[in-house]
Amino acid sequence: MRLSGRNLTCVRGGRQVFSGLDVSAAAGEALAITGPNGAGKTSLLRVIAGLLVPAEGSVALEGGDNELSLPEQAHYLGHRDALKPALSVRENLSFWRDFLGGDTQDTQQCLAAVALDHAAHLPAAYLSAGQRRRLSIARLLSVRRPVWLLDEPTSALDAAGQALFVGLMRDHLAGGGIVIAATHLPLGLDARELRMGGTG
Amino acid sequence: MRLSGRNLTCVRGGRQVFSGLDVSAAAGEALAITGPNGAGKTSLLRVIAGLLVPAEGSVALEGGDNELSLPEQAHYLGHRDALKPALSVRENLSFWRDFLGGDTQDTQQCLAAVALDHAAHLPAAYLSAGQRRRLSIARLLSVRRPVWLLDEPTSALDAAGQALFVGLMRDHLAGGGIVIAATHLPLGLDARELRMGGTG
Amino acid sequence: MSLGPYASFIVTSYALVTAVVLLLIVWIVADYRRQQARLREIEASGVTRRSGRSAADMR
Amino acid sequence: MSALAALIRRDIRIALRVGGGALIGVLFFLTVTVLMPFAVGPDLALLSRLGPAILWLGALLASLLTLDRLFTADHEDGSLDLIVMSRTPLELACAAKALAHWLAAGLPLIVATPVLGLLLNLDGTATLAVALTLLAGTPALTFTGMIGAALAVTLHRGGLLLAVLVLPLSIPVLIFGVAASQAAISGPMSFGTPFSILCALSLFSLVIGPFAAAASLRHGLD
Amino acid sequence: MSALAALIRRDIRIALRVGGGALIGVLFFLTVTVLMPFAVGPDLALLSRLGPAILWLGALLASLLTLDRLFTADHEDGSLDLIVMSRTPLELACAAKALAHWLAAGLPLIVATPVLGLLLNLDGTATLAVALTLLAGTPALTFTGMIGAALAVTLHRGGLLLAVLVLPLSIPVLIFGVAASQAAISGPMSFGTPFSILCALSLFSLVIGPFAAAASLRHGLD
Amino acid sequence: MTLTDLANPTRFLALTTRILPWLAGATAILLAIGLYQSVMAPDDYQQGATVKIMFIHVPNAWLSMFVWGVMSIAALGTLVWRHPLADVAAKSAAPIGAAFTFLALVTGSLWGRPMWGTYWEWDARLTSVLILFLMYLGLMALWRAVEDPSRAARAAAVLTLVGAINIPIIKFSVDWWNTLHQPASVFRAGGPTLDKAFLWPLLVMAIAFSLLFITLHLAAMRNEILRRRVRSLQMMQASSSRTFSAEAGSASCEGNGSKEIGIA
Ligand code: HEM
Ligand SMILES: Nc1ncnc2c1ncn2[C@@H]1O[C@H](COP(=O)(O)OP(=O)(O)OP(=O)(O)O)[C@@H](O)[C@H]1O
Ligand SMILES: Nc1ncnc2c1ncn2[C@@H]1O[C@H](COP(=O)(O)OP(=O)(O)OP(=O)(O)O)[C@@H](O)[C@H]1O
Ligand SMILES: [Mg+2]
Ligand SMILES: [Mg+2]
Repeated sequence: MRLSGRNLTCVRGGRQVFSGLDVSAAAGEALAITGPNGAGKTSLLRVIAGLLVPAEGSVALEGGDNELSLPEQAHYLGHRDALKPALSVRENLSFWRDFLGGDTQDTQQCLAAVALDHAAHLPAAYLSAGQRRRLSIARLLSVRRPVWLLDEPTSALDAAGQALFVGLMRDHLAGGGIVIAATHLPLGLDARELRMGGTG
Repeated sequence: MRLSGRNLTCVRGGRQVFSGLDVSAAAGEALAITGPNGAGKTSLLRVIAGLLVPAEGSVALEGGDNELSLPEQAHYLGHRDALKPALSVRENLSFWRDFLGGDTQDTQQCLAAVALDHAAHLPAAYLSAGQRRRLSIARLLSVRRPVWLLDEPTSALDAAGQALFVGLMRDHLAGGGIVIAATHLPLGLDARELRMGGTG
Repeated sequence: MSLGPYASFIVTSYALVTAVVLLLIVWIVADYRRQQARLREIEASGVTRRSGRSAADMR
Repeated sequence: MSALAALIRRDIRIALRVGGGALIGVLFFLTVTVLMPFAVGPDLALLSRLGPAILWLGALLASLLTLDRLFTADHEDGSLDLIVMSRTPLELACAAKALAHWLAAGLPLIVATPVLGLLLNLDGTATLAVALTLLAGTPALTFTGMIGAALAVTLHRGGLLLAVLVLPLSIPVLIFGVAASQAAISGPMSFGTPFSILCALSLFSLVIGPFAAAASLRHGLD
Repeated sequence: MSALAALIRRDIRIALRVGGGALIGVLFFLTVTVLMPFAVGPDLALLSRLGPAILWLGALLASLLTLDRLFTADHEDGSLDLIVMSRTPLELACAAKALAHWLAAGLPLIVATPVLGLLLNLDGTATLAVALTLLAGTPALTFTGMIGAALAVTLHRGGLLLAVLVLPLSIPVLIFGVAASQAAISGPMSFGTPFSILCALSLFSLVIGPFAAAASLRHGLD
Repeated sequence: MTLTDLANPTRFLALTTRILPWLAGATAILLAIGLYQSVMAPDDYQQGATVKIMFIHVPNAWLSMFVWGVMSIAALGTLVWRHPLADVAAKSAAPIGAAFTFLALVTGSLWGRPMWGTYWEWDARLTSVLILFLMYLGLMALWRAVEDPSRAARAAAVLTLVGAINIPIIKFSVDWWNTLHQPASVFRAGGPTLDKAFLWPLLVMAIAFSLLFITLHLAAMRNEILRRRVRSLQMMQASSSRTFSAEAGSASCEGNGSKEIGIA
């Protein structure tokens, strides 16, 4: 399995963010996208996730499920955490599990994996910033998707949370998954680096 | 000038987050609040900012302006960045400058200090995560307030941005200001640490 | 030529159509002049556009 | 299928829990109805003649009021990104969201109709006719309104602009809804003709709405 | 003072940019008015009798459609925290926000009234009367609605019931507004009585609104 | 000159500049002939001289629908082929269409007063045209309200296609519901029923107004292309005059704003 995008150009708000960019990542490989603020890391992730249409070029997953498009085989973890404050932690998670569908895991186990099981009944409005982020991470676990697209995944996590998350990424990679993460901090595992900006 | 809170207890959503906590910081001093996710760092900052009413105890600024309450002499930089997507970067900043009032600085200079001057005319909706954070930081500069309450201020900033922000904090401290920051990462300057959670 | 008892209606409608069409024309011509002037102004200030690009890479 | 069921369940749950949405709609409906007797004066015959029109107007405006944020809330918290990426076709997801909205905000209006009918001096048959036309017609309001809600997200605009864009589309529904109820109450015309046109409009919008909304979401997200 | 001016300027600017501006308000009103004859039927005499009610309903809806998020938007992006912390008294800030809303959403409607009067077959005096009552009454709609908007921010703390209690507050305004315009047009009653009640309601809400809103924001933030 | 050549804005501009004078001339001549014929046309035995209003009412009414049709095709171009020239065509057609619709409404009302005894009646034909007018205004508001032209284009395209449903409703409203308005007498199954003395001036006026629309539309499209060119040049100006600090995203430095239709 191999994710590859060729000659990608992205235009936002009438301005060109990047052009002629190639990305690729093989199964079991982690790719860290780095670069200064405004370089286009988030934009690139959104192009891969199919949320932005590139002005040129295209991305595809070779060797994945042929019936499904790349976005359908990917998890996207963005800045906005897709949680409804009115619903409880468990309700939030099990909604996404049911809605995303496919190969699902037990909700309670996923919550335990991010150390949120004690808060399962709390409304999501009551969560602290780091707890929200943990809940988003639990979503990655609740449904198996080969490609993880992560936008600054460790922000707001404490040291224990970061260690825990590195463990989860390792497991995912060991299972043949792909991780593409935009980050300003070291990812904490071996990753190829794609540096944006600076050069152009 | 000295900020001090005694015997603070905070109850949120019917659960006690912390109790019997003392905080204090003198002029020119930085206080780093650390602790695991959900320990109550954000809650403590909001208590100091007057946005949460503590169940017990109180916080005050001794030696500040006697006519003004502590919140009126403080800047609060939270996770949510108080920007309006429909307004341009400059409009956002100059609104807060005019609204917060007091001892104000030139907008263009503040933007230059966070390296956002080239984007002054862009709508805030077009900013990347790090650029938004820089704009929030510019707000701290645009109006002089002795107390800065910062909640994970460096998240989303790139390396250059973090260095720049450390410089700004140093300047503020050198001018006799107080910095209280909740953070998971080292602040990058000499700071007393208040560790929350773990024990209670 | 007599227009009968409803002459005012007929004349008004013809006049209105003329007025609106003239307005459209004036607006479009004025708009053209304005855009041309702005273009000249900008190009005088040194910004030039790259030319010779094909239709394919235009979008 | 279960994905759609999950989406519907979630949206209804949120609507009921945070309240706002559904209840404000019913309240607005009530306000419109209560106001009319004051406008028209104490002429009971006239009031009952205007009854269906008033109820329909109230329903239209109430759905406009609540529909506005159908997609905006999901956009702001990032849920919409995940919905667009999911394996569920976006058209179906849009339809599910509209259905949930109708169940939470449209159905209560219909349930409230008999009570309001009393206020407007409508007799049993008239109330029944209005309720029936509302049942057949409000889905059309929701599903055309959904187009506006989707445009709101892609334009970063809300409120009045949308109302302006969407209202013209819902005028035919209003015409036939009122015509059918009038026919049932007094009219020389038959109830069947306008009612079947109303149903046709609803079916039509059930098809057009999700496609137009999905198209505008697909092309407009960024 | 300049802080309040800045707040008003910002809110108007956002409203004009996001909602699309005064033009959109007028367009919205136009569409709502155009809806009426469809619902009521093409009876001009009846239309002009219903005219004031229709215009008042349009005004209520236009203010509800946008008022709803008066504070929620500021709460969600964190601006409200800063406003609460600022040196400007919260009551004044609330009043400024409401004023800005009225200027952006209420005033255009009043300016548009003469045009709509024509469509609804109202004569000169009637149009003037409606415009006058709208001028006197819409501030009350805005300032009572503001209380609901403030409660909406704290909704998840169980304030739903209160929010439901607020909308009915605007019903008296509506009733006296319509009554006054009716009186001016046809009624046996005098224009003065309901109009002065309307003004009293407006003044009252100008005082109560900001205090209630500020109180609920102060206690509801967390 | 192939279709792809036409799609290139620069070629389009050149072509437009070349043919606009001819088009304008043809429009003027046909309008003159049509007006002369309308003035000379005999009075109707029923309607008297007011039948002269027909010669301007009907072309405007036809065009009001035709322009929406043009915009619908442009909308398909925007959504399916993502073609920027289609955006331009759709945007510049809206005000012209709105003007024609307005004229159809006003001349219709002015005709209605002597014929039906009222300026306005809420019947299906009249109201559906009014809705068309409102939708034109809504579209124009949308174009104005949204800063980013390509975003506005996509939203407007969806709305235009949805609104296209209104066109058959206008056309057939007279058959579906009994209205005051008379049914079609020119474009109908079984040939026109109109007298030759009225048919000819009407057809000439219709062609003249169609030419008028084409002329105005091409000119407005040219303006719009220029406007976008100005906009992107301004953005380039703004970005080239700024000094990029190392961390301020030099990735976006190259070719800012260049991917707009204006730069070609
Ligand atoms: C505001 C009022 C009116 C509006 C909005 C209106 C609208 C229209 C429209 C949209 C058409 C084109 C329909 C088609 O192609 O089938 C049309 C055609 C026509 N209208 Fe009107 N109309 C109005 C008033 C009148 C009045 C008062 C008369 C005359 C008594 C009239 C006479 C005609 C005629 C003769 C045609 C040509 C029908 C044909 O030959 O196909 N209209 N009108
Ligand atoms: N709005 C709220 N209502 C009720 N309880 C809340 C609310 N926000 C947070 N809490 C609870 O208060 C506790 C402390 O939250 P707080 O946000 O202060 O943590 P934090 O130390 O800032 O954590 P993080 O490192 O994740 O930001 C948590 O257990 C959380 O569940
Ligand atoms: N919604 C948008 N509309 C238009 N332009 C945008 C939009 N979002 C971002 N941009 C612009 O695109 C460029 C890249 O933004 P992006 O969010 O991809 O940066 P990033 O690398 O993720 O930065 P950060 O490290 O700050 O998160 C920026 O210059 C930004 O101004
Ligand atoms: Mg980013
Ligand atoms: Mg926190």
